[in-house]
Amino acid sequence: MLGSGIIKGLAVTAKNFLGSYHDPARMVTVEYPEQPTVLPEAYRNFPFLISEDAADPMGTLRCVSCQICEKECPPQCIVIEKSKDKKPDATGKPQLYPLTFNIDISVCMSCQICVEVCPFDAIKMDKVFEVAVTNRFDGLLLTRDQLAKPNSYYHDIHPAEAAEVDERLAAERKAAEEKAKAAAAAKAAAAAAKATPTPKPSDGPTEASAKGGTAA
Amino acid sequence: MTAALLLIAVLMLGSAAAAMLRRNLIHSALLLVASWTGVAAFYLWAGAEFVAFAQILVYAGAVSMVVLFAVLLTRQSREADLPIEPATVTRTASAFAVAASLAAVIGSAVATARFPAASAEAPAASVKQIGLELMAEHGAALLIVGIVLTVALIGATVIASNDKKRDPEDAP
Amino acid sequence: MDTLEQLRDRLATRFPEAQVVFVTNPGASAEHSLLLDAAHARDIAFFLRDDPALRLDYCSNATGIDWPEKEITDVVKTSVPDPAGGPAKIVETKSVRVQPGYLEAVYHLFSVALKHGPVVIRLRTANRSDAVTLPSLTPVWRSCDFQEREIFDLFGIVFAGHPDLRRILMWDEFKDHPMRKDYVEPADYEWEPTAHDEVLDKAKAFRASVPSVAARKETAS
Amino acid sequence: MSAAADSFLERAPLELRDWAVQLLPAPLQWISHHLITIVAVLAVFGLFFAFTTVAERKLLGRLQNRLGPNRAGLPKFSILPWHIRHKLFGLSQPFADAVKALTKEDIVPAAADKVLHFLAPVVVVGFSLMTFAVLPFGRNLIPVELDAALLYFFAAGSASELAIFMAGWSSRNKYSLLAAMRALAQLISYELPLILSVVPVVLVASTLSTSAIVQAQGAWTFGVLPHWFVFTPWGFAGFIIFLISALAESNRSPFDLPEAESELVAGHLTEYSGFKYALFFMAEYFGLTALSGLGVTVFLGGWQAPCELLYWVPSYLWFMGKLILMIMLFIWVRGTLLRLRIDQLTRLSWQFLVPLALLNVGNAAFWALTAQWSGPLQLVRWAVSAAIVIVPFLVIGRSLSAGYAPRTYRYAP
Amino acid sequence: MNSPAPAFASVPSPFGAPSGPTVRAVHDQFHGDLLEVSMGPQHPSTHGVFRMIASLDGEQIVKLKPVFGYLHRNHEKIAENTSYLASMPYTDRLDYLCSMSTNWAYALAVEKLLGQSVPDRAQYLRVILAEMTRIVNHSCLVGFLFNDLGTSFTPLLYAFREREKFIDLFESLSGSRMMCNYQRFGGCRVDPTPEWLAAARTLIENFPRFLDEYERLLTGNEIMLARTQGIGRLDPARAVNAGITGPVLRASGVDYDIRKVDAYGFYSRFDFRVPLGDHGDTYDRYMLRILEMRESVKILSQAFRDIPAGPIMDPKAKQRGHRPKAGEAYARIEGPKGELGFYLLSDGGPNPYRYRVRPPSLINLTLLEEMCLGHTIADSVVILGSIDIVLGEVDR
Repeated sequence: MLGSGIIKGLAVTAKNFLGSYHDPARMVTVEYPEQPTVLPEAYRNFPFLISEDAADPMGTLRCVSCQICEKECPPQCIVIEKSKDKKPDATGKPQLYPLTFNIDISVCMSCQICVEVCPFDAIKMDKVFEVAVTNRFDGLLLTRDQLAKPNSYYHDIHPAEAAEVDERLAAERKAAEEKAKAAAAAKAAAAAAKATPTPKPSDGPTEASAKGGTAA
Repeated sequence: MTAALLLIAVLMLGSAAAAMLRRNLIHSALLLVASWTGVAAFYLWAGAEFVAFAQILVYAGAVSMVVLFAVLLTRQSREADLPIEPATVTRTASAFAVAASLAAVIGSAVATARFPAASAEAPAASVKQIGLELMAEHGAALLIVGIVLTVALIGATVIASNDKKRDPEDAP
Repeated sequence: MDTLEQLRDRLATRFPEAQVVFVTNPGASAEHSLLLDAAHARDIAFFLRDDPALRLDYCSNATGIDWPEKEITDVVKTSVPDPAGGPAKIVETKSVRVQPGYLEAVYHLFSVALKHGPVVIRLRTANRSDAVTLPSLTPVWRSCDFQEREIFDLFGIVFAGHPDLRRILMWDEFKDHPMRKDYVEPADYEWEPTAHDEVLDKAKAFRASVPSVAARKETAS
Repeated sequence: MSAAADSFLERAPLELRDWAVQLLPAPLQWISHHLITIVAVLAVFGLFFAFTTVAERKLLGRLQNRLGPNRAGLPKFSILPWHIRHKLFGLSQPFADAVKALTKEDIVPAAADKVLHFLAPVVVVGFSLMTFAVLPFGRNLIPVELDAALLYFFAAGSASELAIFMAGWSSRNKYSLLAAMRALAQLISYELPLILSVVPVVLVASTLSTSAIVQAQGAWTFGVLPHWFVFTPWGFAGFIIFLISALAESNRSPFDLPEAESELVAGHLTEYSGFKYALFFMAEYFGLTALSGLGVTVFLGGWQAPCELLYWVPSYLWFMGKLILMIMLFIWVRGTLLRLRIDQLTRLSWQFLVPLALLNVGNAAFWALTAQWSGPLQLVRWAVSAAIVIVPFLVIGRSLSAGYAPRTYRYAP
Repeated sequence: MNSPAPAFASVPSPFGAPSGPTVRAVHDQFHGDLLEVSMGPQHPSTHGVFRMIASLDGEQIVKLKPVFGYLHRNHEKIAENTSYLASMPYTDRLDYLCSMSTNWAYALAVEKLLGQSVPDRAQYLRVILAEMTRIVNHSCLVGFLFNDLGTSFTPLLYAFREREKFIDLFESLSGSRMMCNYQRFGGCRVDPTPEWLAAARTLIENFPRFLDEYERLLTGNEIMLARTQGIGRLDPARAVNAGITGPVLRASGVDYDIRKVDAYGFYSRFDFRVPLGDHGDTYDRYMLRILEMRESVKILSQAFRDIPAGPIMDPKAKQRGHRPKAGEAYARIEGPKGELGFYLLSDGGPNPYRYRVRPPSLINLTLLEEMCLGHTIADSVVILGSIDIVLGEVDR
């Protein structure tokens, strides 16, 4: 019957009209400024640098400016300048640190390849998307101090991921300490072995120490 | 009431004259429409509502469209190519002859006609009476006019349709 | 469908005077290809499409590759007998020869009727400068129409017999062919949002050279 | 109609006017009497237009599972303390639109025909407002009591075609001329079924005056079933044809070809901006309101109450209620249906609507002649009348939609 | 129906002419005065910066030349100057509606070049995400098609309401709604959590209800039948010769679906049917998309039922610094728009020596003129909509 298709169509829109009043699945508008948008945990926007403690962000940056991310970044929007001197990092080992670390977020396409290739978990993806600035040239070039954010902030925005990263780092640190302890123990044992023959006559120690040296 | 009548007459005749004088064909067509509405206003002044509305509906609504479509589809609407020949002696003479004969005919008709006394109230003819009158007495005339119009329309479309000689082979 | 070698032999018998060369693909995918000579390419293409056993009626992909000149130093090890009767010495003579560059068009052919896999054919131009014409395969497979226009636009291979050979992506007045290896980017870096290092140098160089931009620079700063 | 119907609310508007008129000296009374009516009609339908635009956007929004405009509140310095928190559901959107339309720059193309370009919106708004003069809003609330009211309505309505042509021609732009030609073809081919669908009502009510037509629909059977023309077979068919033609006359949804953005951008309105564009926009809505007002008057019993018990409700509320329902129907159709192509649109009119409308006139003639049948003959009368409507609908419908049918699909082996 | 367009020796090629008025009168010896209208590149119904120069005889189209290149950024040159991994995020921007399936096509090509194997769970994930992308793309297309037909956004917003749910799943898995950058060479980047899989399963279960509601709204609609049946008819033999692939080809009745022909990934493990049309017009193309969405739902429910546990990344696969041996590879998948192919030629270096994308959108436009000849301008908009092009892929 001519027109039956049209009437069925009208019925569908009527159902949606009524549905939009009571069925939440049919009313999809989120009134943004009043109701905040719910972002999933894995949401990623522009990168940021992790610093160990919030008190002194510049001092305790995890980044050791190895510049892998600068090479791997597809649109080449990261610029790093190495420091001349070294500074002890979280595990106490002296490491380089970046003098300047600029990300040009007008070029960055937040593809998180830098996060993937960073061996030190120093750079992670942020969840902020209200990044409007008034000046297009300098406003969108984020420098080191704008990028650095404490590890606690990382725990706020990506809880599961942050926990897993910290766990891994702790495990690595523990493994590194054990290795260091084992190496120290071995050195101590070798030193002890070297120290025990000293009560022998005085001429003995010269060859022993030579032999001990090689044994360590 | 004569002031209103004067105003309507001036409007009607003025727009008709302007329609003839304008070089732009579209402007003259629209001024023609204005003069037809002037006629309708005259009917309204005379109290014949039915005829006035019929006049607007038929003339201002439909016939004006036919005129405008004709002007556009025959592509003569641009001012540039309107050929105005110089007014030679024979042409002005024949114009005056035609005007004189026309004036004579209208003058005799007006002179012999018997106007009812101006003061008599216009007969309040209701629509029902007009309908009955039309159908009963003038039914035949109405039908003939209908047939003539249809034949004219069909003739027009037949003429118009094959003036665009399309090659048969590339009909899509 | 038989293997590529059998296909090459059939082509050799079918078109005795055409040179059909078997190009091996060293990669893991082992998709070898047949290099056809330009003269007989279109007849072979018609044969590939209409042969009942093959029926390669669908040319999926047509693309160009640019092979510029290359110096190849091939090392020839010749053992020179030692006149004093000692062990023969291996003498390496390095001879540097220049492999002439050429432009190549690669076509991946499939069969929709018989649903069998890719047959890859290659056509090569004589050189990269003046003799860059190849026979167009659009009359055989209409799908090469836009793709050959793109190869002409980005690589510069002129396809003889193409119904409508114009640039497809770049604008008509554009002179160079961008996908060639020796393509030099135009230096109109008049505007770069946040230029840094070599892009910054280019921008500065450009700004200095163009008076209008330079003038605007003074007024702005 | 019992005399007790004239409750205070019913007579209030008329008494207000008479009280205001007799305040003035005698010679001015005739003028002020009509002036007040005109001002009242303009005010009511001006606001009605404003809130129709908002209603359309909110209703369309709800049809599409989203909220309509809800940001425009009253200006901040308003006296209402709770306004800051409360956004008035976007009801002040039309005033914001009006201000925007007024302040927008009005660009007239250089090559345009200035006089015609200016005259087109004036003519279209003028004529579409004149159509309100004959609509009976209440029991005796009718601006002008005309004997040939319906004929007046269609005469005023047909002049808007002239304005569309003037707009299309004077913009000197090929797109707008092409679109104006299309719009004219559409309007002319749908004026015929529009008038033909009203002819049966005139035939049965044997009068052209709208208030008489509404009187003819006054009675109720068993106190509940109103004698509106829409509840008769030929009336229902006429109403459907009237709806389709009204949609086409006011350039709305399935027939909004002139403003089809996917083809000719904004049709004959391309070269209009600022207040002139707002005038065209307003004229379209006035045309829509006038046509649905006529539909309510002719088919849905004007200001008649649906049943005897609700007779005490003031009559103009019934008219407004039905008018709002009709406009919501138009908006609902706009939210659902696709657009017809120009040749399908004209074919639908000439090959489907006009024949059915002509048959409907025959049907109404049969209905009028067999008015005095009673008892079992009443059923025969209804059956024959219904047959005259349904059978041609099915026959012509099948020929119209020949070759178009949903298909079943096979799957690869 | 569509006779070959007569040669227009006398009509000057419009492209040479400077960008004059978008509408100009053109004389041609067969049809007298033609109105040459340029639709695009800024036109509300050409799905992006695509331009059609149509010569009109009254309402009918006599000649139609598409013009591309407005969104050309030479994606292939960029890919040849960056590493294999760095090109992966760029493939999201090719066909920005189906980034997951484009990623898979690129990953497939590099794996074929490297000879890299992929664990089972990753294969299942790839099939799941490709089919979800197909549903996202088809619902997008069906929505926009009705926008071209003139509805005031209603079907588009219904389709987008459903598409939004899928895109939220992509966002919670890969981090971004449309630029997922999710596949890697040898597997996937992130392992979906059980909650994600459960949410996806429930979404798939009640997706057919949306399809039924959509079909009730539109498929039987008389105006829709009148506007799309018999419009833009495509002859099967010409379609195959013109390299048209995907739903547009199958709507003309040619049984060629690369998921069945190549059986790449784990498609051979799922049983699904390939719908075919008989008339090859716009209505068939629309219905094909709806039926393909129903088939994708079938595949997805099977995939969710028996997705195995296990690693999502081949342990031997390296993250960066790929230097494949010299050689070439051409891999192709059945993308939502047709056959999407990647042709990679490596000379042993870190960057591909030749990187070529076979764009289904561009090649499906080959016969646009033949399909539009004889129809009116309103139909050409619908025909273009039914071919489903995305300018990011057409212009690369």
